[in-house]
Amino acid sequence: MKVLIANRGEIAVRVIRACRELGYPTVAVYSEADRVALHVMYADEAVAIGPAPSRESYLRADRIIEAARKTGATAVHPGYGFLAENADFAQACIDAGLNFIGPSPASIRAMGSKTESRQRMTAAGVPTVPGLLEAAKGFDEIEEFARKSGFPVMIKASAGGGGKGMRLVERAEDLKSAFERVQSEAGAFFGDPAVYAEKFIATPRHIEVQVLGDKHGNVIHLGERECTLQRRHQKVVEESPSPVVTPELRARLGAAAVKAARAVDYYSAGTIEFLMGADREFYFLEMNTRLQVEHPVTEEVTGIDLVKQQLRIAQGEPLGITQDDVVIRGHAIECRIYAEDPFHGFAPSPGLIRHLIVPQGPGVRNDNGVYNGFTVPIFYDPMLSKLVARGADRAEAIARMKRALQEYRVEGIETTIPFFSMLMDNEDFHAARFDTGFIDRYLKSTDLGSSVDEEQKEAAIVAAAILAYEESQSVRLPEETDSAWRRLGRAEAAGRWRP
Amino acid sequence: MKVLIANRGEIAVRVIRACRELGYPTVAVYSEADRVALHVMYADEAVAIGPAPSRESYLRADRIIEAARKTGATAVHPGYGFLAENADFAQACIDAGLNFIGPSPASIRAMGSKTESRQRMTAAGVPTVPGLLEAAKGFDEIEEFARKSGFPVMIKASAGGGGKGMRLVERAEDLKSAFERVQSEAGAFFGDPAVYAEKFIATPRHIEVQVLGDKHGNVIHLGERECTLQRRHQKVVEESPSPVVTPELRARLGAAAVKAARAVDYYSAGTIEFLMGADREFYFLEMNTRLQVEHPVTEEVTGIDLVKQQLRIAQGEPLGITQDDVVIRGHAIECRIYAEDPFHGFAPSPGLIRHLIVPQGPGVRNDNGVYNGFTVPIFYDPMLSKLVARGADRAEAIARMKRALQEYRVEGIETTIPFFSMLMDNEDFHAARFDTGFIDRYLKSTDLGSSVDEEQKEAAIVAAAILAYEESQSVRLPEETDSAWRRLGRAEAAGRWRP
Amino acid sequence: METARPRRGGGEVAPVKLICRMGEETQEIEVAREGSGYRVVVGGRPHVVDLATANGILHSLLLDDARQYLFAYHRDGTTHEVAFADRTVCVELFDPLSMKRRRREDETDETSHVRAIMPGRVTRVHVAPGDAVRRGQGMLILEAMKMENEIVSPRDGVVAAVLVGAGQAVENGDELVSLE
Amino acid sequence: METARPRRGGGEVAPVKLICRMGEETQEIEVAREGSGYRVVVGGRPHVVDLATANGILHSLLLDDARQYLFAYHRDGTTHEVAFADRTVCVELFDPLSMKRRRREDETDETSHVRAIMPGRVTRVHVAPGDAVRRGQGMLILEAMKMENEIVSPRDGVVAAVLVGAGQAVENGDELVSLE
Repeated sequence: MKVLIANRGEIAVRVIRACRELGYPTVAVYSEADRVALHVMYADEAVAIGPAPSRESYLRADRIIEAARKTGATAVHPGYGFLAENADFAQACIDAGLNFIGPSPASIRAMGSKTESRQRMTAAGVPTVPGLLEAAKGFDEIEEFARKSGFPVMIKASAGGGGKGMRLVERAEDLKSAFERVQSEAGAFFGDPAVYAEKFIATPRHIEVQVLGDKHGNVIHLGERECTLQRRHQKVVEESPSPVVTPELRARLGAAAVKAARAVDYYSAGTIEFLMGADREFYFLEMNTRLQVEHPVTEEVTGIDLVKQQLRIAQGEPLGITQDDVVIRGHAIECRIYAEDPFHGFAPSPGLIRHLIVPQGPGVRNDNGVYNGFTVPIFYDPMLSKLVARGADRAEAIARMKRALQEYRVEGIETTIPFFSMLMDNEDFHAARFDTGFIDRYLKSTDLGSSVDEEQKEAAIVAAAILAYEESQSVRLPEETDSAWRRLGRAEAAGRWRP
Repeated sequence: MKVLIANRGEIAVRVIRACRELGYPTVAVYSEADRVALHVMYADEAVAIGPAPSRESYLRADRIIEAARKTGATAVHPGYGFLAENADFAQACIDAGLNFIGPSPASIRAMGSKTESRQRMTAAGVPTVPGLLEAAKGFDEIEEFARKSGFPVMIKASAGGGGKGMRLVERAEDLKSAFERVQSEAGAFFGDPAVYAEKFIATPRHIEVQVLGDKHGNVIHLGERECTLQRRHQKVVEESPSPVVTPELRARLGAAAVKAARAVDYYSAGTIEFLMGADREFYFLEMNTRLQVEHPVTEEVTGIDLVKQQLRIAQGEPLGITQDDVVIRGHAIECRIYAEDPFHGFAPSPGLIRHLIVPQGPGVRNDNGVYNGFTVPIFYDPMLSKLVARGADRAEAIARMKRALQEYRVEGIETTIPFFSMLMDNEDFHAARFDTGFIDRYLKSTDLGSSVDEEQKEAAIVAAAILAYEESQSVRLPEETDSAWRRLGRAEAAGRWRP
Repeated sequence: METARPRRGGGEVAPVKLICRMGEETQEIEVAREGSGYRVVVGGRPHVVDLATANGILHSLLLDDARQYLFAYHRDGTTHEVAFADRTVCVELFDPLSMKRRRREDETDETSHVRAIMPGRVTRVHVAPGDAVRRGQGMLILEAMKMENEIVSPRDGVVAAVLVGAGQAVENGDELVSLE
Repeated sequence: METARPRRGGGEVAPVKLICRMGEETQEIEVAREGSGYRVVVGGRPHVVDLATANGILHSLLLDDARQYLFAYHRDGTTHEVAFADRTVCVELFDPLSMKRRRREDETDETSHVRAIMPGRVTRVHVAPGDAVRRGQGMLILEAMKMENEIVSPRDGVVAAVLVGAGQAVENGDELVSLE
């Protein structure tokens, strides 16, 4: 198998690593902005597919399939984002004789529509949030549902996702205007004005279950991930297992997830997202028919490499693991490290990485997409890496994450590292007292910039004063000592042993 | 607890990481050659203890204890090497009111002498290699033992270790001269001319068992490590579990190791080294009364942080783990990455690290002692880092190690990375067919430099030709495109969000 | 490896005085080489200091013979950024003589010229020359990395000039709007 | 980010010819800019090539539109070291005109001057001027990083000069012994 990776950044690198470990050659595709991106430099072959904007490169199914043809690739891994959940792309790969490393186009389609997936889940006996099962034919239908179920309700675009095209309505008098706004947003963003309504679950947690299915009808689950911590509906910290899920609840969640996957004849890796109320009741939210950004936390606690499983499943191998083989050990946490400035409203901070030190040592995994000297382009998702810490328990995982964040240094651009450092010190986070609104409330109530202590301040003043002094003296800082090891250090040790 | 680390390099960094995760402040000590070594820059406090040579700095117990006193440190972690197995240093720490993070001076002393430790092990019922139990009073005694047990026999310095001060004798006529040579080496290297003789185990494996004991008499084992792969009696690759140890054999090895540790009232982390013959019979070799270089492979498969256990045990906490809690999962391999040139007889290659890319992604751990821009000094052990790969099984761990070695780039100095890359491809290594002489035979029979393939050669010629051409044209390489993201990339993104 | 040390052979150099401003607080500083390191007095508090450069980007400060700080350093005019592992501290340093003049310049310049704080593309412009704006009012939208970022006015005032148009690519530091 | 491309505005540049030596094998090479990359002919085999620099130290070579090679590059005189992930390939490149001359120089110099291949300290010297030595014979011991390294003669010959003494620290490249 020769695998073309139809993606960029850390996930493309992640897939290349798995392929290399299995001995499969890899083909990268790249836009003009990515000639020296890490995924290109780690691949065996690389093909240019267009200009920097995604719609002219990473979203061009035709050029990607042409690149596969040209290089003799026999399979395509879509990663996440871009074309990963595009059923037409999956079908086009299959039509071109390529093995699509993901589920069938039919599974993608079934789960791609919020209303269709809800209907199928309800039919399969998977709990869903009470709501309309189909797109509302008009405002009357929404109004009737709201009257029956009581407020608050959510109005959502049928084709929506990622926090866009949805609105919470707490009072009857706001219902009409919310309906109209979501309808117009749905038309504008997704090209489909259909909307529906759903009961709103207050202070919910976002819990998702990883499933794996093969092409022979075997489906298992790999436990849950806690993805409640979100900023503006985007996940920022994920962990596995969830601190609130008991073994009994895990078994129920897992059974529901397996049922959901079976209902759409699912194979490959997939994720069932559930909303969980304070009463620990859970409801099907949607299925992600691809690898998730946060898959590493599951890998760390189960010891199972999900990308390798995808590669094996795509080749028709039966799952080598039964449900009983899946044992959760320890705890893992992931922080998404972005090129954003947390002290200034998380403004994007692209640019040259002048210096990079990545955290190392025990219990630390960093799935990186960048390197020392790379220029983070402005065109794409500003994720630099996913930092994962593993521990014997949650407390050790948090302590390791904090230690790893302290070691992680990115000079030249701003990153979210200091934000996560502070979050790791938060009491409510330690106690796992949070819901999906936690981060946004935390950011409102906390002055991220205020916490410099007096000792650090004094050290900074001293450091700045000395460096300013040395510059003012116009004296190039001389060497500390004249010992041979130092002089030598600067000579490049290019000499060869010539006996 | 405030911990002074009486060491340098990766092990000092390793201990600092554990302390930081537990919230203990750290104090580094450093020689003049190490002012900007990584262990200094990761510590909360740092104290200079003397000139570059170890005997004037890292071996100066007095200065180290003075540094602890000056900074208010309450505990000392010795790492491995230097003063780690020096009972007098442990005693001096205790006398100075410092918590020595290791076993009691009595345990160190009991295991420090080969002959005393063999006697105590024999008395405790731990199997030992047939041999003299005490230092030979003269050559007659050696000769009598050799006649009884048959050749080959080993003659060893009582105070020896690390492959020094020992000699294999295969024929009776060589016995006298070997005895004399070892005796004189023992006097020169260890200041103690005492020698003894032992039966020689042909094609042996080196298997060691990790133990943990607390100050309340609890001792458990954490399974074995396979340390058979050695070059000139120095371990180069270690793994856990051993590919030849069955669960039944593990239980027997573990029980013997626990018995050995109990016999000297051992607490803290320690290692019992065994020699194992082709018949899988094993014999006590020696005990290392400290943390081992290769401790990470045990951590990776057990999920237990050995340094944190040491810190807890030193404070009198009872072991929080019972023998039943220790579960071996998956497989881990460690390669010791040295600044040595494998293509030129492993000649040391100190100097400036001009560029460093460390391997990342799933299943990879790198315990590093250096950073980008560090100058590896000539005075110490040339270890750059310990690269550890973990997998669901041995095959996956090997594949990951190979992948990680390919990612690992150290420019400016030569390293043993290419040697390990080739070893990971070796069939006998894959099949775990090796004994302690394997690496030395492998190096004799293999031309490490011969394996460049034709495609790589052609690519190298093309690359060199273009770079030579560009230089000859004296044209500074221009930018690829003029798009804003590139120009921008070079501008330092130092701007601040000022709303 | 470079590090600071006294100039060999030369006589003692008199301490250099600087003024440090952080937030509202202003302190006097004295710096002088001493032994193999420095003596720095901050607001009357004396410190014995050793400073060494690891690789030109990371530096290690040893304060008062023990406390160790790893930091990266970046200077932008009188602003010295000292980036520790988890926090970046901005220190303003001035030559005492030039301080008064500088302070006056800073104030006018900082708040009258609104600049791009990142590279990107202007997608919308909400103000025109002559418009009165209030502190915090959105003036234009700058898109970068799939996100829209609103650029707001730093103070109450009147727009003097709009220097960019919708669709235009801008670089970090480019002036976008000036206020009267 | 720098990468190579044709000079703008300029006319076509004639290909440059080089001689490549690897081991015993010698090949002719032609290099010319073509399109946004290069055309390189090695021993009659033509290649379409794109070469880009990642960060000044690592470079990415795209050979014949697909094969990708990540390498670091280091030049030492006519020796070009191309370091791939697992192998370093040394390529000798010459201007065809100067090749004969260079070859002769190399041979005498390389084998008559024995130099330190690492920094360290000379612990013992076994030869003196006038001694006959055989290829492979140990001449002195250089200690570095806790290891003793024997420096041996590169050929049969007679010692002309010993330039270091026991206890002396030497640096990489320092001449230790010269042969007649």
